[in-house]
Amino acid sequence: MQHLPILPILLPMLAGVLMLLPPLSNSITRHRIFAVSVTVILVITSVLLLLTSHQQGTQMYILGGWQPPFGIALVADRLSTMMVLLTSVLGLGAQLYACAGDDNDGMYFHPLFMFQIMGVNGAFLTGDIFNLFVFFEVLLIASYALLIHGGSKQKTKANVHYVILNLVGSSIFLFALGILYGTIGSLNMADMASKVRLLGEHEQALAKAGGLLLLVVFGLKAALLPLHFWLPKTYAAASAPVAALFAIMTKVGIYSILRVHAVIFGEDAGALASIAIPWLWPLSILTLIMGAIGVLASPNLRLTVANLVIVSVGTLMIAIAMQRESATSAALYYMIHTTLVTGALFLLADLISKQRGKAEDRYVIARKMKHGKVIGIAFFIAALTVVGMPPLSGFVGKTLLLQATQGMNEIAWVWPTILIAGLASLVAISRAGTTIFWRYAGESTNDEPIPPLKLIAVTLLLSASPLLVIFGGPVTDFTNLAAAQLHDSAQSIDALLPGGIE
Amino acid sequence: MEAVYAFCVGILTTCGFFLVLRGRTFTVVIGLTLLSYAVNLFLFASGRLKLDGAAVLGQSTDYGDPLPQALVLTAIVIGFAMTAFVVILAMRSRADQGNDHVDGQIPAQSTKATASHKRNS
Amino acid sequence: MEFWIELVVSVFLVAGAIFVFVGSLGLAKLPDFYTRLHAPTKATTLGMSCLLIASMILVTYQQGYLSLHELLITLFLLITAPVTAHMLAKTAMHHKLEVLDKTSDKALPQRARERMTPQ
Amino acid sequence: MLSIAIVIATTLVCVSLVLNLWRLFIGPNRPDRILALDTMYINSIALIVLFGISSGTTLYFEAALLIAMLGFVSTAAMCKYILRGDLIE
Amino acid sequence: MNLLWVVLLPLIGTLVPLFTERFGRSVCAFSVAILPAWSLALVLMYAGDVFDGQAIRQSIEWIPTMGLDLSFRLDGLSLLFLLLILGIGLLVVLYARYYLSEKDSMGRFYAYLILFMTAMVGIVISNNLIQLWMFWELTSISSFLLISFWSHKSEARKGARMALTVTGAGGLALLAGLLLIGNIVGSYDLDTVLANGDLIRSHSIYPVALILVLLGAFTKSAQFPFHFWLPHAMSAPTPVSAYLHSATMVKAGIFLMARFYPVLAGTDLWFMIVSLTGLTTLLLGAYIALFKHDLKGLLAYSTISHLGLITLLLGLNSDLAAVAAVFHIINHATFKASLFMAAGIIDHESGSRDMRKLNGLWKYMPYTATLAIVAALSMAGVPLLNGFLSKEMFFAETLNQSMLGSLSWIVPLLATLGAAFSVAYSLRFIHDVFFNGEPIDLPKTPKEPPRYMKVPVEILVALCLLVGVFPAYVVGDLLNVASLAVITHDAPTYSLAVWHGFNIPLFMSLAAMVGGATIYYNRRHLFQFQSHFDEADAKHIFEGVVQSIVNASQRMIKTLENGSLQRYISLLLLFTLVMGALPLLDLTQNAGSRPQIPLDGVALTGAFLMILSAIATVIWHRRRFLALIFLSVVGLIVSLVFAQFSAPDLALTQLSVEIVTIILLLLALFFLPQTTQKESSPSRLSRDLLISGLIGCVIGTICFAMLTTPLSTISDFFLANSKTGGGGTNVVNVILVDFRGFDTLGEITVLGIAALGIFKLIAKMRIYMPISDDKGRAWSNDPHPMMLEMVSQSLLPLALLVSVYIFLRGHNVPGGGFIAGLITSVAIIQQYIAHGVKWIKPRIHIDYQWLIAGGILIATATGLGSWIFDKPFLSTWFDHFHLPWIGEFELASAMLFDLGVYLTVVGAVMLILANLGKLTTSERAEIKEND
Amino acid sequence: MKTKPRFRLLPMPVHSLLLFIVWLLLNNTVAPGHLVLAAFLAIGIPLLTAGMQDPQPSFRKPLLTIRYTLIVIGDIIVANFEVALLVVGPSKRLNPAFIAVPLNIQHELPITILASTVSLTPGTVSAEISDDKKWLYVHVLHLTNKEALITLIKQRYERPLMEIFEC
Ligand code: NA
Ligand code: NA
Repeated sequence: MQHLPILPILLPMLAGVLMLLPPLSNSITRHRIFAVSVTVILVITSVLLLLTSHQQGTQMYILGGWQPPFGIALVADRLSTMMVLLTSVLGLGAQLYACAGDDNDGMYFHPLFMFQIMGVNGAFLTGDIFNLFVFFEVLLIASYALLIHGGSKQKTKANVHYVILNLVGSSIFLFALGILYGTIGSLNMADMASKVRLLGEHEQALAKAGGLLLLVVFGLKAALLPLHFWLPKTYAAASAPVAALFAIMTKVGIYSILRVHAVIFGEDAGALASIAIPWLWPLSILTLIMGAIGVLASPNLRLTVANLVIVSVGTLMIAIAMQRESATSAALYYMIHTTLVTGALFLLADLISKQRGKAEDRYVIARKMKHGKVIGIAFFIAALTVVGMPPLSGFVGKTLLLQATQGMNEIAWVWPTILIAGLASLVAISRAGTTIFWRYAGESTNDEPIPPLKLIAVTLLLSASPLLVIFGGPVTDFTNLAAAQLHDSAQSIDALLPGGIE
Repeated sequence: MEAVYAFCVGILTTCGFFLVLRGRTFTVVIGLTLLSYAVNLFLFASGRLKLDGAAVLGQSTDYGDPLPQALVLTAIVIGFAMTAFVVILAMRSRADQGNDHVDGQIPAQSTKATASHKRNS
Repeated sequence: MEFWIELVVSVFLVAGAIFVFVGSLGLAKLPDFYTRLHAPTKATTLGMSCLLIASMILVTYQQGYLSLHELLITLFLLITAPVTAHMLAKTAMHHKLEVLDKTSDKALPQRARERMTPQ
Repeated sequence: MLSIAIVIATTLVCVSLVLNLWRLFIGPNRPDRILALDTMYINSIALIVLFGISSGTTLYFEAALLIAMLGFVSTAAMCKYILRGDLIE
Repeated sequence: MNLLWVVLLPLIGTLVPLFTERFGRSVCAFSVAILPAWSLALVLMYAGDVFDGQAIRQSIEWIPTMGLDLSFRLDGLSLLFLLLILGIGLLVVLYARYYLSEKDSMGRFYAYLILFMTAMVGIVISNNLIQLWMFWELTSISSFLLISFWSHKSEARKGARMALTVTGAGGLALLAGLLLIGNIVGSYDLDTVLANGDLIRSHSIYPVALILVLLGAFTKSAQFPFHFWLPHAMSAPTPVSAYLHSATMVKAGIFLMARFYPVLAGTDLWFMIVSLTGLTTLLLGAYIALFKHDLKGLLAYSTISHLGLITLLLGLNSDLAAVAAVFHIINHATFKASLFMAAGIIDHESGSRDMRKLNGLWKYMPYTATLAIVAALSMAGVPLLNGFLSKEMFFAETLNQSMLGSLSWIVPLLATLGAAFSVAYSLRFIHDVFFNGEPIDLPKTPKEPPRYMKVPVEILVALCLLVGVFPAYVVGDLLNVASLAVITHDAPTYSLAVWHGFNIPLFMSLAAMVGGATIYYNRRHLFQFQSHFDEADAKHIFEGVVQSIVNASQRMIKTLENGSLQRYISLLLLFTLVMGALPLLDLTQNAGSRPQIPLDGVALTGAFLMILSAIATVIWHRRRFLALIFLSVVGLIVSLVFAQFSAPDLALTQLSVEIVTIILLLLALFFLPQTTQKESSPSRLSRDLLISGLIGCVIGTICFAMLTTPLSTISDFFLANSKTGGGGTNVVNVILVDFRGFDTLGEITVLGIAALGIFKLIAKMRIYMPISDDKGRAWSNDPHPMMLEMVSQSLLPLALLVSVYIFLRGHNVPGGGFIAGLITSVAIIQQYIAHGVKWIKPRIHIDYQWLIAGGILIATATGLGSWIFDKPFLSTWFDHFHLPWIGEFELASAMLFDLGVYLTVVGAVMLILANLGKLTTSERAEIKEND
Repeated sequence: MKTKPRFRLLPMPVHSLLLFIVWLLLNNTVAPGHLVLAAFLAIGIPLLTAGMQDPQPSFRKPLLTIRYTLIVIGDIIVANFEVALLVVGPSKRLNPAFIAVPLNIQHELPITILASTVSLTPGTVSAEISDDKKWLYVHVLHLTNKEALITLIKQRYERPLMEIFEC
């Protein structure tokens, strides 16, 4: 059990590697069985890790036995373990869906999928900022490769934009890391947090530039305005299971902002406290607005969902900008909800596409869907969740967030934006749903049944929504504690430097 | 020395970003490569410059900071992997779209711009 | 350091550097590609050899053991330089680069280009 | 004396490098430029060897060896590119 | 938790019809009724306590963080509404059994209907603001499903969407309002809120909260100007209309105002907004209703008008008015539900709802006609019917207000006018349908409906009569307790009697009757007058507005997200520039206190070469091969820089990566255009130059500031522990394979994944292979120059030897697995270049994919090995051994790790380059993918 | 022509020797440990790469080989001085030329060695070898006597090579 914190990284990695070797390498069936088993184990591991860190406190994993701040340490606190569990569950859903056939549209789907999960989990767990960069690259390169899975002009085109932008982003990441190491002299995030408040004036200005450049980098990953342009087309072009998995990608950016700007440049960082916040406020609100406009403008379901991702990014960023425990807690709840439901929606969009012939998922009149009822019910649930209608999870997340704003001056901006964006989503989604499911000309020609695996996958992801409401009490208790842990610098810094330095 | 070093980093950054802003995949790749040079030099600089101080024990008395070197090494390798991918992606894009513009199509204005250039020259 | 050793090393160093320089000078000033091709391929081999010999002597003297590994670089250069020159000449002929007017038998490169016999 | 020799040698090599760059700039043809680049590789070896001598360390020997090996590959590849377009066929 | 069951039973009931549908329509309808009836029984069990003046409360904690509890409260107001919702609901269930045709999915219909019932029940018994809101939104959702029940009809879809949008928007406003109230009070518990009326009314945020809550109420209750959605919701099946628009959905808004009456009412603001809105709605609805030819349209606007009436009453800030409002809620529910049902019967039996076609139905369905006429007379406010009683009270209250100061006399006048119109449209309903000649072109010959379809109407009409004649006995108690819940203290004396003597309200009633009759008699003139106005169809306007918003969004997105990567990058860079530059403004001077290294000639030359080459790359970037050459110069200088500043490992790595990159770029360039056309305008070029130049300045400045600032880092630890803890003297290498081995593991994984991804890219590639170079020259006829072949062959063993050398020494002096791997790869690539794929294929039998996987596996396994010794992942082990004659040597687990690195690098580079090379040959990677 | 014998353990003996020496050179040592390692690599690497070698005539005359090497080294030194003077001097004096040297050796490796030798020695660069391997095209920096040069190349370099490779 002592090795539990590293398993969410090692398991998918080894699984990915083993699938490249015989006897697994040449059979898609073996890939499927193996990959799904590993992901199930991963989910179990993540649950165990979450429980361990929840009950026994933050778990540190000191790689190579080199104590922080010198070596690399994994930090499994409530926040990171929650994100890991979220990734695993989302991964399982996407993977099950893929196993119904999409994984065979190209090579290496399952290994790449595993590597992607490895990268994401690594980014969540690491306590070292350069290691964070490395895991960013792991998840990025895997996403580049996954994005072209299935192959089409659109995919190639979207990938060119996605890859180039992210390469520029990675360069900026390295510039920022150079600055931070060059001023703070350390890479362990807890250690950096403890040192950043002691910097001299000269170093402060530099470190500030470094911190703000990181905001650019993470903002790009998170799709924060004006760096969000890549997202809609990229997500819309990706094959369904990949797009579903990508739902976690923006969250990595958000998570990193949370880690870096709430811990290193948190409220206790002296002159460098909260450097990103003045920027986050307007940008997050604008992101939300942009996302809502995008949702209204989308001509097909995939783009709608992609723009809903931007909406969720804006919402989450607003919560982060608030810099208070209640807001962070709300953000965490919202993050679980939005990740799973957008994942499910990407899968649904694909199911719908495949039922409607040439019309795919565009909002135009088409032939009647053969399995409209089943898909319709799933879509209805997902739609309610995503626009924040009760009794599903969206409303809890949104309400928590609105509640967290109370007493702040920004309420005058935040509430209208969030509420109106919600209305825009409602309008767009209701138009989308009524057109797709209720407007048709002629009967279905498609007799292909929906693979049960695909329905299971969608159900798995969607079931999170009611569960999050029914067990809203325990879940919010957990997110409250996670947020408290994150905002408590004594816990998140000093506790992670055993023996301390100096 | 530091000033010259920083100046070079600045120039490389400028050239890299300028090329990244161009419209053709290959040029962008060249720009990214230049940029990665700038990045690596910059990251290396975070350990400060040191002459005759290779971080090999017993070879000198005053060592340079080995950590940024290790970081740069990692960055170089990752950069190489990324460059490799983007180069092939550029080829794939050309194969799929029939042109090598980053947007997959040659924008209408630019053909006009070319025409006007031709007329001018 | 013993004067003689220092002297020998210095001579080798300067000689080597001069050859290196001459190679590059030839590259810069000779009139056509084929003539330019001669300069670096030759001068640099000897130039490099001199420098490496200087290094060998010096290291051997300073470290107290026979240091011959510099020979390896020379070996590599000697093996590869002619191929490089050959490949470059091929490209030049392939591109039908202009040959200095007074070159005799200007027709030969055309034959060589196609790897045919001279007539 | 040695230090003077090193300075002279280094200067000559540096001038050589600048001359190479000159050729690189003026070309006029691709083979000229490849040739200039190849010469630059070799002059860099010279520079590294001189650098090793002046700083009294053998740590840079491998760098010189590597340039010798890899520079050749690079030049050969470029020539092959001009001749056949396709490097690996 | 019995109150929970009041909600839970119908909620479970939602699923019942889905299962019982198959057993036939009657069974289905009956089974559907069971659970709501049970729920109603539960409510009635509590009725006694409620009539005693108690409010019953029950609650379970749910999500404490958001103040959401499962919390129920049964007081008079709730009781009244529950009786209406469940009672009328059950009648509607019965009615719908006969209304729905065989084609309609009965299970689905009942499921939606009961879901809706659940939502309404939830609203009225919630004792928690957020819970209340949950159920509130649930009514919007379920009504959306009900309205769009016939989803194949365009107007059903549009009507449903409109209702959803308007009520949804109102719901969001309500949420905000409720949250504000909760924030003022510090609790979302309704009891607490209701006990803090003064606190709320005196709070500075009260106006905002009030307006938000009222927005919710007004949209739901179709108050002007949000009334437009209601008539379009009539595309729902008539049972739905009967239910939603008489007793439930639209009353939810009224309920909300009544519920919050104790905390929100009583201020001038409340008075102004609520009463004026009510008055306007009352008049507007009554007026428009007269002109509707559709039966349900008439009833819909009538509903709007009556809702306006109730709103107006609630707005008057008087206890008696509130009582009147509550009373009218009951009355309206009964007569309007029966009218809708009657309209449904007419529609069902005659096939039309158009009053221009429907004439003289008295002859065909006298019984139904009688029921409908009684209900319509109640709507008109004719004495001895319940509508008369509450209208009397209403008239009395209009006289008893001073809302418009000295102009207040207008209000009773307008009220009378509204009532007159109400009489007129009621008359029209009676005369135009049941008399007025013979039917015109009806699809069916009208007849009486099935027996049990009339039962619900009978019951409701009977209620109208009973209440109308014996008000005090029938509803007196209920009205009392309900009013108590609204005004929170005992109601002032009022008299529920048919006859109050000759007074002004009676006169007003008479005036309304006469006026109404006159209006109806002269309707032709009015119709003619009205026909001058184009009838604005709210549906079209609404759809038009939504469409134009969508169009505007699309234009905006198209302009912003124009698909130009260059724009996206520019934005990214501008953002970067701002982020990087602003902090520098705080920097008073660039140079820090760290002593600088003096400049020397070599460095200057290097800088000169690097800068010029970089600029040359830019200048000649359109001539791609040339750019590539200059790029390699820059790369070469960069490695020299690393060498100069004491980083031999970096120099080696940079060099080897450089070469492989160049080869890769050359391989790719073959398939790409050799030159780029001039396509950027000068202004564009200067803009880009400005952006990149500024960023260059920022980065350069930061770099200089950083270089000149003293720094102490964690690196002393590495220097101190490299030999003793990591077993190597090359600290950089020890960091890579030991201190930060995890980074390296990630790094080789990246490399491996990149290779897989590239293989994926290549496998599907359809490439265009130029037959001549960019100048049109045919390719040389010598694919494999002999000299190159010979020399490459002989160099291979030598190169491998060198890579072994570099590999083995890495831990102690510059070198290591990565560089060794690259050297090996380059040596093999050189063979590919020299000999071609055909020659290599039979000679190398390595699956590069396995090499990658094996490499990563070895490296990981090395890390896992430490688990055996109960140490964390990647803990290294090393020891020195002594063998006789051979001497001392060191073995370290780090070397195994490095071997993994080596294999991965070779595998990855070869997988990429070899497969790329093979593209043009018959050996190209098998296309396993379906294109 | 005789292709070299295929020993199972030592497929490329010359290479093995070279590798053994080079390893020791690289490490600047003759320590026993390195001798073992060198031997191991000298055997191991050729075993790995033997497949990657085209069959070639093998060296027969080690002494002759050494002599040939020394001659070439001497010529390289001389050549460099000559060329240096030509380069430094005015370009007008140059008298460049292309010549075609007829070849007698027909095997790839010896031809390669010959061509390399020509390139490394006085004022000549091997530009191309004809497809039938019967002509070596050489560019001469400063040609004074064409026939003499051809004879020189054939006598001084080609003949010893033919002897060495016995072909
Ligand atoms: Na090829
Ligand atoms: Na009529």
